[in-house]
Formats: sequence, C-alpha cells, structure tokens
Amino acid sequence: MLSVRQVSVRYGRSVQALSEVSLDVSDGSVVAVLGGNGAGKTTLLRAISGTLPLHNGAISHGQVLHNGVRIDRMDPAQIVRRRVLQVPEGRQIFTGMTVEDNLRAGGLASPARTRTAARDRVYELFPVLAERARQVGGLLSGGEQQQLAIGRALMASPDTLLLDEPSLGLAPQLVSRLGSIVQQINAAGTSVVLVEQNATMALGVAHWAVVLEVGHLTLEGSAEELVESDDIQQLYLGGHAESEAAAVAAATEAQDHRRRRPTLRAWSG
Amino acid sequence: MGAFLQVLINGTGKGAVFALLALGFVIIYKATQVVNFAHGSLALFGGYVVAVLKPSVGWWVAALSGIAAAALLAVVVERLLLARARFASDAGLAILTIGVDVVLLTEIARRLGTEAAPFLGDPYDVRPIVLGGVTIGRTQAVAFGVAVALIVVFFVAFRFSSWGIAMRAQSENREAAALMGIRIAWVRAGAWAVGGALAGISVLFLATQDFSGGGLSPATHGVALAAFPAAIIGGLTSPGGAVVGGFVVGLTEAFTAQYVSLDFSKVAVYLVMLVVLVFWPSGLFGKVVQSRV
Amino acid sequence: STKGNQNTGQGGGSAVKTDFGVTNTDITLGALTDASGPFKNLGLGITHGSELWATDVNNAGGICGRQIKLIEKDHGYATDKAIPLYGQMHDDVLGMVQLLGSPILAALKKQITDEKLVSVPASWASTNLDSPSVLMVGGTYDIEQLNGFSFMQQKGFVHDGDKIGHIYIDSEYGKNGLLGSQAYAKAHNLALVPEKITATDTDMTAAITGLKSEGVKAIALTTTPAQTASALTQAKAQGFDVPFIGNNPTFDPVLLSTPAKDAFDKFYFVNGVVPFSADLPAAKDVAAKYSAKFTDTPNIGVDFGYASGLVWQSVLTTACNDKDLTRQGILNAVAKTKVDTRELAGQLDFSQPGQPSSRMSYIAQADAAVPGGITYVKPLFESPEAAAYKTPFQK
Amino acid sequence: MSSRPARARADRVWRIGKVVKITAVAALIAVLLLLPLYLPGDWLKVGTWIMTGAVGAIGLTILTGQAGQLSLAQAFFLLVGAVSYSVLTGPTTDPTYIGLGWPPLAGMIGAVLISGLAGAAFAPVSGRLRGIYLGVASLALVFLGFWLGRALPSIAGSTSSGRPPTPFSVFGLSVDVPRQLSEITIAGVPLGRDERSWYLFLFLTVVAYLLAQGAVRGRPGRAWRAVRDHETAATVLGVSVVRTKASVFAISSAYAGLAGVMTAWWTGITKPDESEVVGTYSVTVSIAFLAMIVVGGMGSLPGAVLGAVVVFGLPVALPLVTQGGSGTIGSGTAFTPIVITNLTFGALIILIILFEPRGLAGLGRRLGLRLPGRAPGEQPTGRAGRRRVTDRAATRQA
Amino acid sequence: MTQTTAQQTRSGRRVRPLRVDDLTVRFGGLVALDHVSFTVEPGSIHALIGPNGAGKSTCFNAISGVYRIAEGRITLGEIDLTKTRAHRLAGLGIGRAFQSLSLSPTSTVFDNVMLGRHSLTAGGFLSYGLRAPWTSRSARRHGERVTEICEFLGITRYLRTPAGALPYGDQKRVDIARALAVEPTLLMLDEPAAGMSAGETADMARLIQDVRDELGVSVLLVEHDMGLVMGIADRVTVLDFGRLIADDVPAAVQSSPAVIHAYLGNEDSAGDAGGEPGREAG
Ligand SMILES: Nc1ncnc2c1ncn2[C@@H]1O[C@H](COP(=O)(O)OP(=O)(O)OP(=O)(O)O)[C@@H](O)[C@H]1O
Ligand SMILES: Nc1ncnc2c1ncn2[C@@H]1O[C@H](COP(=O)(O)OP(=O)(O)OP(=O)(O)O)[C@@H](O)[C@H]1O
Ligand SMILES: [Mg+2]
Ligand SMILES: [Mg+2]
Repeated sequence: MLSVRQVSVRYGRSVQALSEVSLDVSDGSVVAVLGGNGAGKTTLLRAISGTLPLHNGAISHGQVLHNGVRIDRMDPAQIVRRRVLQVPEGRQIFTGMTVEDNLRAGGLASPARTRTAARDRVYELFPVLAERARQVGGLLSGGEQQQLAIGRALMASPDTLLLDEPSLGLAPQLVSRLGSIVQQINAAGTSVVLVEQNATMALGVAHWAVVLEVGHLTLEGSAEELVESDDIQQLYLGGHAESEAAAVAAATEAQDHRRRRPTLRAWSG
Repeated sequence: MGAFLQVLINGTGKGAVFALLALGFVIIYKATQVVNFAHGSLALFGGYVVAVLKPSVGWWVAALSGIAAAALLAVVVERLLLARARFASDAGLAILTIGVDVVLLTEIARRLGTEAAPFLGDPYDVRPIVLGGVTIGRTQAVAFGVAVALIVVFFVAFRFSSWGIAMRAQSENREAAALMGIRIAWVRAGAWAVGGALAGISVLFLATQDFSGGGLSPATHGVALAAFPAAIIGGLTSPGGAVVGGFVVGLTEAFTAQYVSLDFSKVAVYLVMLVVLVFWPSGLFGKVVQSRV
Repeated sequence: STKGNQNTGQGGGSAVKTDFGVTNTDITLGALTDASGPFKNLGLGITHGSELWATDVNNAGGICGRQIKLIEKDHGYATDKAIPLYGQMHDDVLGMVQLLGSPILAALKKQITDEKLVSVPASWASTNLDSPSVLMVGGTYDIEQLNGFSFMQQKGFVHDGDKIGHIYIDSEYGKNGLLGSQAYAKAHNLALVPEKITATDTDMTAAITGLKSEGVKAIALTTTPAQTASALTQAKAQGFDVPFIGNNPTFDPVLLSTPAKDAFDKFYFVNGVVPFSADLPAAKDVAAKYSAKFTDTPNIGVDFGYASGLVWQSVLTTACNDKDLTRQGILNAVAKTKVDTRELAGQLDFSQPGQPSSRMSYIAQADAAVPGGITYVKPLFESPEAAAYKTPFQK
Repeated sequence: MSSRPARARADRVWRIGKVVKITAVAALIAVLLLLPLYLPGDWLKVGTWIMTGAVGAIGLTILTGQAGQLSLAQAFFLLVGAVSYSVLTGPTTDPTYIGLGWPPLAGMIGAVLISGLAGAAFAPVSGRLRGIYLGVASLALVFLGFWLGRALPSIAGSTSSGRPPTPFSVFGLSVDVPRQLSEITIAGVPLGRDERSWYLFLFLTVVAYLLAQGAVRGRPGRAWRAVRDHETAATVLGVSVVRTKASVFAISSAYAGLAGVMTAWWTGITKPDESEVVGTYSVTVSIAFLAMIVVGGMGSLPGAVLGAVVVFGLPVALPLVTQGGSGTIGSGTAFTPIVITNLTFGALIILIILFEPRGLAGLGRRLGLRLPGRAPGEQPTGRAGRRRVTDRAATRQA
Repeated sequence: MTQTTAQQTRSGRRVRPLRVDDLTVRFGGLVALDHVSFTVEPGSIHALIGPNGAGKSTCFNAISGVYRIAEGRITLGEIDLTKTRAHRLAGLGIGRAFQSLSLSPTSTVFDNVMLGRHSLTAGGFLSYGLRAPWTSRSARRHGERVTEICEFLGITRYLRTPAGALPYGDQKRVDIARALAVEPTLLMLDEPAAGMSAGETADMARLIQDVRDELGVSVLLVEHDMGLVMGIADRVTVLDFGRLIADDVPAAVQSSPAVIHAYLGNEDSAGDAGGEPGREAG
C-alpha cells in the first residue's frame, strides 16, 4: 500500500508544482494519473521515488507512506530497496552502455540469485531486447529504448511500479501490448501507477484514475467512471468522433484558447 | 644491446608508476566525469604525510597512513566540494580541482620549507639489482610488481562485481542510476577514494632517488602530469587502457631519450599520443561515443 | 590627477648628489627574489645573507653616514609577478642587491639598463655581462667549467683527445656552463657529448644511460642539486665509474642526508663563491651569524648574499667619496671598483666591462665526515684556460 | 499566450535595459581611458596584463564556450604569436636572431595571421576530436612549442637571454618612451611607457572584444553553438561541422597569437620557457586560460574579461598590495605574500565554482544586472543544471 | 508513383519529387533498411509508418545524409542526394525536425530558428566581427522571416527565451520552425506529435496541413498516431523490419492485412490489453 498524503512540492523557491495532493495505491491495483503538459504528473512520481532533490525540488508539505513507513525523507536508493521503482519520463536509459549492461544496472539493488530469472522474463516480454543485447543503448530506435527502460525497472522485481508516460513513441500495436504487459505485471502482484497521455490505454488497464491539473487533483474515480465523464472524453480521449475529420474538428474546438494561426506566406527571397 | 635492454627496463619501471597514476585518474574520471587536475596534489599530500610520520612510526606504518590520507583527502574533496557544486558543468568541476590543486600545492610546498626533500622509498630506494649488464632499480621492480597486482585486482573487481556497472551507470545518468537503487554518493566517493589511494601509492615510488632523482618536492607534482597522456592514450574510460597508456608513456620517454634526444622525449610522448588520437579518437581502448537522432 | 608631479628626489642639504632611493639618513636597496617558488632555497639564502651584511654595516655606522635599508619582494619565480613588483619598487631604490631568476633578469635587463639601476643577478652567466647595470659578483659558469676541466686534466682523469659528457639545463645557467666545456674541449681536442635537460627534469637515468653507451671519460654537470644526485646515483647503480665535475650550484650539503649520499665519491665541484659550509674563517663567521638569526637550512646563497653586500659596500663607499650617490654615480663607481671579499669570493675586479669580476675558483669535494660536508681539494686558482678564455661580451 | 500589452511591456523593459547598458558601457570606457592619469605604473602593468589575458580568454571562450571544443593549446599559440612578431619585426642586421625588419603594426597583424594559420594547420586533429580528448591532444602543442622554442634559438630567442621584441610604434609614435622623456602629456601627466601601453592594449582588447561580439551574435556564432549542442542537427541545417570546428580553432588561435604579441611587449622579452610546467608559455598558462573562461562563465565575452581579472590580475595585483611596504621576507615556511596570493587564488576559484557555477558573468546577472545583449548561448540563469541531472527538456531527448 | 511533375513554390524554389530508390542501410550485421523504394510527390503529405525499429528514422537519416547508405539512390528531382555532402542538403531545400529534441537548450528560440537560415545566408567571422553593413541588413531581413515563421507556429512569446526552458510541446514547435526556416521544398518531420495530448495532436495535424497548403511544399512524416496519419496523409509507406510492406493511399493501407498484422494490431490483440484500442484507431 502506497499512500500520498496531502503532498505539496516546490521546485527552487518559486515554482509550486503540486498542492496538497493525496492518492492511495492499494496493493495489487493499477492507478492511472492523467493530466495535460506541466500538470505535475512527473512531479508526483518524483515525490514518491525520492528524486525531487536531483531536480532542485522538495516536498514542502505532506507525507508519502509505503506499507505504513514514511519514505518521503528517504533517498532514492533506500526507496528502491523497498522495491518501489520508477521508470522515468523520456526513457533515460544509459545510452553508452549495452542493453545487457542496462539490464544489469537495473538489477543492482535486487539479490543476485533473482537476477537471471528477472532478465529472462524481461527478454520474454520484450524479445527485441534479447536480439539487441550487445548493442549500445543509445543506438536503439526510440521505441526500443522505451522497452529497455521498462525492462530495466522490472529487473528489480518491483512491488510498486511507477511508469511515466511509457507509451511515448511506441507503435500502436506495442501500445496495446504495453497495456497487456502492465496487466501481466499487475497480475503478478505488482501495484502500478501509470502516468499517461494516452488516456485510452491507461483507462483501459487501470482500476482507479485521477486527473491532475496545474498541481491540483481535480478528479478521481474508478476507471469506468472516468471513461464516461464528459470532461475526460473531451480533453483526453478526443471525444466520440466518428471520423478523423470530426476528431480534428472536435479537438480544435476543445483547444479554442489557441489563437487562429496566421498564414505563412512563401518567402520572397 | 646492453643499452637497449637497460632502456627497456628503465622505461618499463617508469611506465609502471605512470600506470598507477593514470589508473587512479581514469577511475575518477570514469565515475564522476571529472578531469582531476589535483591528481598530482593528492600524490603530494600522501607523500607529505609519509614524510612527516616516517621518522616516528617507521616506513610501513607511514606508507599505509600516507595512502589512507590521500584516499581520505580525495573523498573529502569529492564530498565537500565537488558533490556540493551540483550545478557546475564538467568543465567547472575540472577547474574546481585546479583550485584545490593550487591550494594543496602551495601549502605543501610551504610546509616542506627549505629542508632537504624527504625521500619515501626506504625499503627499496637506491638498492639496485644488477643482472648481467643491466641495472634494475629496485624501486622500478617493486613499482612494477605493485602495478601488476593492482591491475589484476581492478580487473577482477570490474569484471566480477557490480561496482563497474554502478560506476558507469551513475556517471552517465545520475537520476536513472538513483532509480536503480545505486547509492550515487557512495559510488562517487568510493571512486575518489580509490583514485586517491592510487595516487598515494604512486608517490611512494615517485619520491625516490631511483625514480625521479629527488625526494618529495613540488616537482613531484609536475611528474604526475604524465598521467594525462597516459590516460588519454589508453582511453579515458578504460582502466585497462590507462595501464597500457602508462607503459606506452614510460617506454616512449625512455627510448626517445636514448635514441633521439633526451630533450625530445617529452614531446615524443605527446606526439605518440596525437598519432594514437588521430586513428583512435577516443584512445586505444576508450569507448567511442556514439549518438543518433 | 595625482601623477602630475615627478619624483625628482634631491637628497637635501648634504653635499652628496642623490636621486633615487637615497635620503639624508638612508640608502635603500632592493631585492627581487624567490621566497616561495622553485628557487626559494637559494632566494632565501641570498636574502638572508644580504640582511646579515646590512646589519653588520649598520652596526658599524652605515655608509656615507646613512643606514642601509632593504626592500625585499618575493616573486615566486614568476615573470608576470616580478614585472609589476619591479615597477612598484624601482623609484624607491638606488639599486638591487639581488635580482633572482634568469627569465626575470632577461625581462628586466632593458629596464635596469635604461634606468641605470645597478643590480646583482643571482646567477653567474657571462651572457649577462653586456649590461653595465648588471653587477656580476664572482666568476661565471663558463669560467668555472674551464677551471674544473683544467683540474680534472691535472689529476689525470681526462686526457687530450678523450670523449667527455656534459649534462646541462637548457637555460641561461646551463648554456653558460656549456660555453666553458666547449671552450675547454676545443682547446684540448676533446669530443664533447652534450645532454640537454630542462630545469624540472629530475630523473637523470636516461642521460646517464646515454653517456654510458657513448663511453665518456668524465662528465660535467650544470644542473640542480637534485639532478646532480640523480646523475651520481644512476651512474653508481649502472656501474659507470667516471669522475664528475659540477658548477657551483650543482651541490647542496643537504644532499648528504639523502639516499644519494654514498654516490659522491667521484664528484668534484668548482665554485667562485664559497659554500656556506666551507671550513674557512670568513665563511664560518657568516655561518655563525646566520645560525644565530635564521632557522632555514642554509646554502651557498647566504655567502653570496653577504659577498654581494660587500661589493655594494665598496661601490657605495667609492660613490660617496665622489660625492655622487645618484644612479649614474653608482655606475661610475662600479667601473672603478675592486673589492676583496675575503675568502667569500676572492678578489673581484669590476673595472673591465664585459668581463667577469674574477676568473678564480675553488675545487671542493663533498664529504659527509667533515664539518660543513665539504673538503677543499684546491684553493682559489685561475687556470690558464680560464685566463685565456674570451667571454661573450669581452671587448 | 501572452497578451499584446504584456509583450509591449517586455519590450519596454528590454529597451530600458539597453539604455542602462549603453550608459554603463560608456561610463566604463571613460573610466578606462582616464585610469592612466591616476594609476601608478605598477598598477598599469597589472591592467595591461589583465588585458593580455582577456584577449586570449576571449578567443578561448569562443572556442570552448561557444563551439564546445576544449583546448589547452592557448599557451602554444601565445608563443607562436610572440615569436612571429619578434621575427617579423626583428632587426635584419642582428647576427644571432633572425629578423625581417617589418614595421610593428604589420608585424602584429602578421603574427596574428600566422597564429591563426598554425591553428588551422591543426585542423586534422581539431576537426576530429572533441571534449577532453581534444583538450589533452592540444596540450601536445604546448610541449611541441616548448621543445621547438629551445631547438630554434635564432628564431625564438635563446633560453639564456631571449630576444627583445621591437616595441610598438606607428606613425612615428612609439610606445617605448620613458616617462621622463615623454613629450605627450594629458592633464599634466606625461604619457610614458606604461601609460602608452595601457592605451595600446586597451585599444586592442576592445577591438578583439567587438570582433568576437559581432561574430558571436551573428551567423558564425549560431553555427558554433549548433556544433557544440548537436552536431547532427547542425549538419542537417547546413553547417559543415568539420569546417566550423577547424575554423573556430584557427580563430581562437589567432586571438591567442595577439595575446602572445601583447605578452612579448609586456614582458619586454621573447624567451623560451625553462620548464614546460611553469613559465610564460607553459601548461600552467594554458590551464589558466581555461580557468578564466570557466570562472568568468563559459561562452560569455564579459565573463572572459572578468575571468582574466581574477586569473591573471589577482596573482599579480595581490603581491603589490601585500608587499607595498619595505617588509622583509620571512623564513622558508612563512606565509609569504606569494603563498598568500596562491592560497587566495585557489580558494577563490573553488568558491566561484561552488557558489556561482555559471561564472562571474552569472553573478553579475544575479545581482540584478540582467541586461539584454548578453552573448547568445551562454548558460541562462534558469534551472539549467548539470548534464546528467536532466531537466524536463533533456529527459525527452534520450 | 506515376506522375512526378515538379511544381513551384511561390518563392520560386522548385518543389521536386523525392525518390528513394532501392535504399539499403546496414549497421554491422543489422539490415536496418532493405531495398526500400518510394516517392514523395511534390506538394503531398507522405507518411512513413511502421513498428518500432522498423527503420523509419534510419530512412530519414539516410535522406538527410547523416547515415551512409549501403546501396540504392536517393534523388531530389535530378540531384543525387547520396553524392551530396550532408551539410549541403539544407541548401537544396531539405528541412528536417528530429525525433528526439536537438535544439541548443541555452540559445534563445530566435537563435535556434535563425540557425535554419544558415544555408540561405553568408558571411563568416570577419564580416560579422567587423559588422559589415550587409550583415545587419541580412540579419534584419532573415530575422523578420524567422519571426513570421514563429508567429505561424505560435511561439513568438518565447523568442527571447532559452529553448531549453520551454515545455516539451513548444520545443517540438521550435524544432519544426527551425526546419521551416530552411525554406524547404521537402519538410521532414519525425514523430511531431509524440508526447502530445489528443487536442495538441489535432492542432499539429492542422499545422502540417497548413504548411503544405500555404507553402506548397512536400511533407515527409513519421508518426505513430494513426489518427493524425490517416487524417492528413496523401500517401502512406509502411516499413517492417526494414522492408517495405505497403505503399498506398491511407484507406488501402489501413485495411491491408499485412499492415494490420505488423503494425496496427487488431481488435483481438488490443483485446488482450483488456481495454479499447488506442486512440489511433479513431
Ligand atoms: N526541475 C524543475 N524546476 C522547476 N520547475 C519544474 C521542474 N520540473 C518541472 N517543473 C515545473 O513543474 C510543473 C509540473 O511539471 P511536471 O514535469 O510534473 O509536469 P507533467 O505533468 O509531468 O507534464 P508533461 O506531460 O509535460 O510531462 C511544470 O510547471 C514544470 O514547468
Ligand atoms: N547508428 C546505429 N547503429 C546501430 N544500429 C542502429 C543505428 N541506428 C538505428 N539502428 C537500429 O536500426 C533499427 C531501425 O532504427 P530506427 O531508428 O530507424 O527505427 P524507427 O523505425 O525510427 O523506430 P521508432 O519508431 O522506435 O523510432 C533499430 O533496430 C535500431 O536499433
Ligand atoms: Mg511528465
Ligand atoms: Mg524513430
């Protein structure tokens, strides 16, 4: 059980990125976190994983508890040892290390005997990683890097997995595979916090979902409830569009705060 | 032929000491991406401690204390200064070590005063082994043995422990490494401790009559400059490379001194380095930094 | 502006003409030295030697009714620091008892010449004799080498037609020593094998290995003490048993407390200025005064500093008699000065422009067993080669 | 979306900032022009030494800060500049030293060009290597220079006494005039060597600065920063990476060459060093230039000048302050003025990096002097961090 | 791939067809592109899709001269791009935005976009250092155009902000602005909508259409958002494991079994995920 209690976060002295956000992740559940750019989703995950100091940020108020123990004062390494694992936004794989070494790094905090089994499982979930085992991480394609990032976190056999926009840059088929992978991981007893722009996928696999808006938790409920909510439909699911043209139109309307684009004339040299 | 063999031995002996210096330099660089301009001062500091303690506690205790002191100082520099300069660039950190270097060098030189330069190699200094026509400085022989032993130890450590992986991981991406449960502070401080200890060991050979003709003096600091080309020739990211680089430097110096001119030998080291870099832009064993879009 | 009025410092009512650095009560001399850099041992020695001299003079009532005041500045052997420091002091001093550092002397030579600021350099290269403002105390390195080789040949270590080696620092110092050995080699048909090193090299292994394979019969050294020790121990280690002859600065008695101490048996050194530890009355007098006042390990610089003081004393006295303590007056006095520095540096003659003030040297050997660590094997002498030698600026 | 008034306000602030800045610069120039009338010669010497450092640092900050190419060869090009000038302007009649007898102005320009060409000749290396590898590779040049300087005494001046460089003069107006003999006076102050050198050096520094500023703000500067930040992107946008790297190395070398000419004038001698570690053209000097640009703030031109004040100015100015009187030197373990200077210098470097990692230029901005027209591509004061503590933008790049 | 007429942009630069002919790229043993051919018709929006690692970005890199190709030819009209030095391509009218951001984070947005004008301008250190009058004229003229382009992308308020300080979505826009600043006849966009919400994606779709409509240039597009691709592309090329598996109009591609199998996934596989198919199924 992971619970975030009224947490506020600041970056530096001025930026207040979260205000009194509370969230419970009960054992074995999948919680989706939705929200626009800059809403504070990543910040929430950092608050849990203890990496805020690396970004000059700090929890200014509130607590984070894992199985009843306060973890908001711990450093990331201690939190990882509690098997709370975060897959950071934007992959952040070790670009200079091979795929294999990336996975080894992922397994550093877990007992040596479990590592081989964990690696085999990662290769099973993401076969392309086995094929590219000796390739340098930085040379993988974007999607392959994303798979590596997830696989690396799985090496520590997490109890709670925090995923930050895992579907970024993944092909559609892989996005749906990702959904099923999250479910598989969850079925094996891992709780998952899933931060996503792809609300369709996220709500498809989550039990519970919350919406963040500029640092405030504005909406929460079971995934089914949220799918039905109008706000969600409009902002995150692109409406019930019949055709693409309609979807575009609907989305443009939803974004009506955007000004009309001026015409770009050809340059006359 | 006699001269050739003698030169080979001289060069190898020097190379071993350069290798020790370069190894420490590379380990620090690999773990923290810091070009440690204070490496010579770490050595000097270790040597100073040995010189101060030797008369009262004897060579062995003094030597061990010196190594420990150099390691400790390295950790202090890392924890107290580098780790706190969180927003400095890599170049900024390198310059910070220059500041450290200036302070240490000035203060140690001041403390050394006008006394005779202390010599640190009591058990082996100026007791050459003569084999046939060639003379082997015992310092060189011991340095070679120590270098080989340490190289094996590090090879094993890198190969069979997670230390190497943790070191590389956190030097590449601190946040991701933290999220892998790697104790960044430990890894970094550990690498500096090892680098400092290696500097502390090498000074026991540097400040000898056999190796440099002089005792511990600010000049010892200058000799440590050879760690630069050695580390680069081997490839900054490769501890094994550092060792090879050390020997390349030692041998190049010895052979050009004999067969071209003494004067030219230092330039020769750098010219060899340039040639290596033109063909292997990241050194002989360095990792080629690849990127893609 | 504050800079409008120029210093024209007339020395007041006395009959003696003055301009810079002289008042009715004081004569101020400068010392630009290295008290913290690579030559701090030498710099401190000379400075302290000059201080001892100044104290002695002042206790004896001063010169020309004036007390000697010293302005000492430390440049740490850095030209960039020395140049502004010189700028800071040059209007306040009559001349300099010490100007240490060949790169610094090179940089300032034009200025001291232009400003007629007579200065004693802390090095003995005859290549600096071109400026009348350079007051060279004692024999130069080339002269020392000539006397040294002459001694070696006398002793039968070297014969005409032999091969000899010379390890020298590529600097004003080393190159001047080399001039001497070259001249000697030419005169006696010796084959000279030069080994060029730099001031910071400390390991002479390669140089010795090289000279050994050349099969030289004797080796000249124009090096630092540490380099000397390295060369001697390496030669010993490699079983290369040849005599060495070193210029004055190649030896420092502290070497006798290093692991190199056993390698000095075949080492001779030549000096124009007596070493601190010499068992000679004048030297012992200076040594006693030094030990009473200072704690630093003494070296040759102390006696040199004292001797430089004696030279200034004689120059000042001459100038005083001429009633002209201006800089020009000092220059005029220098050209007339002959000084007896007692055994410190022998008889010095400054009346020959472009020539060293002395062509005499001692030969000494290191000897840990005797007080001072030195035995004199030959008292002050002038070899015929040295007498015949034409220094670079000799007219 | 920012509203129109907001943007207008931003523009107004920007314009006011510009006015403030122009006023400040004008005041600074006035002060610099008047200083020789008040400062004594030794302090003018400190000033001209700082300017010498500033010229070299401007070149290096372009290379390292703007184009991302590390170089430790600045000392070598200093030597090339000094020697070239001495040879070009040296008397043709001197039997010991080769001289071509050019007038000083032509000699200076020639020396700058020769240094630039020497830098260009390093293209096969400078175009291929990056980062610390290039840094240490370029160090090879310093060693090469050290050796060449001594191997060619008739060109570089021998180690024993060096060769005096021809003092600067143009249109019959010479810099090398003793104060006592000077026929030019301003406000009753005769302009001697030190004063004239000050104006000459000031002029050269300003020209060097303005040239760099124009380039940094314009097309070449953008190409440099593109190469620094992303080689592939630079190529795709039409920048030839290899050519840009090689040319910026040459430009930086030319700057160092000018600094070398100034060094020759300042020291009054062209003389190879005695040691590769300490001396006028030594490794230490190369490192000092690197320290200048880092202390000043990578890539920032005012920063390079401030860096020169700290790195070149402080060590020569402090001894003047601490040795002002007629004090005597202490013992071998005393805290002599130079020891104090060195300790202060080292500590200051540490403190600047610790507390102002973006350099003195960053400090200026923090003190509220946040002015427009700062060299583009300098680190902004925002939350930019170390490369590995990736910020939001960078995390997406992986 | 029938009619390959060149048309004219209003600026007078000829918009030529881009022909990728039998293109093969290898990395060691890995064949990243295997004899791929397709043509981007002038003025069309051409999408390149395929699973992760299919070789889309590699194809972009080959076109823009970043990777050496093993076999094949790439031509823009009559010009053989494979024989042209990489940095000359911008001058030929190829503008590209990257999959991973590659702006200068410390330079201002204006400066970043102005870099795009590099091949349209001239002058080196001396002319700019000496402030030759023509340099400031050119800076003004091109600066105005840069402002225009930034207005078009809605990023004018950031002109003087360091690019690294911008939100991700806006950085992507700066990248596109920079590619447009090249005055391209072929605009290459690698995953322009990645990391954007549905609304922003739709806006991006409009933007791409506007560029094409207003400038008349060709657009080559890599994107995983099928809504966007199918909504605006005139033609779609599908890669899988470096091989071309389809090259057709969107409707045909969407119903091709090979493409569904390799890339889109079907209701069944999505059903595995226990949720609805991705929004891309639109
Ligand atoms: N290191 C930082 N320093 C200062 N402010 C920051 C930092 N990181 C994030 N912020 C700010 O905090 C707020 C929340 O950012 P966060 O990264 O948590 O958003 P997000 O919901 O993850 O957005 P996205 O969908 O773009 O990833 C934003 O306003 C952002 O600008
Ligand atoms: N420079 C390189 N060296 C080695 N392998 C590479 C290199 N660039 C790409 N690859 C490999 O080539 C294959 C194709 O990569 P590419 O980046 O073109 O994929 P992509 O289609 O763009 O995928 P994504 O949609 O995930 O971005 C991948 O398997 C990748 O690992
Ligand atoms: Mg986020
Ligand atoms: Mg791609």
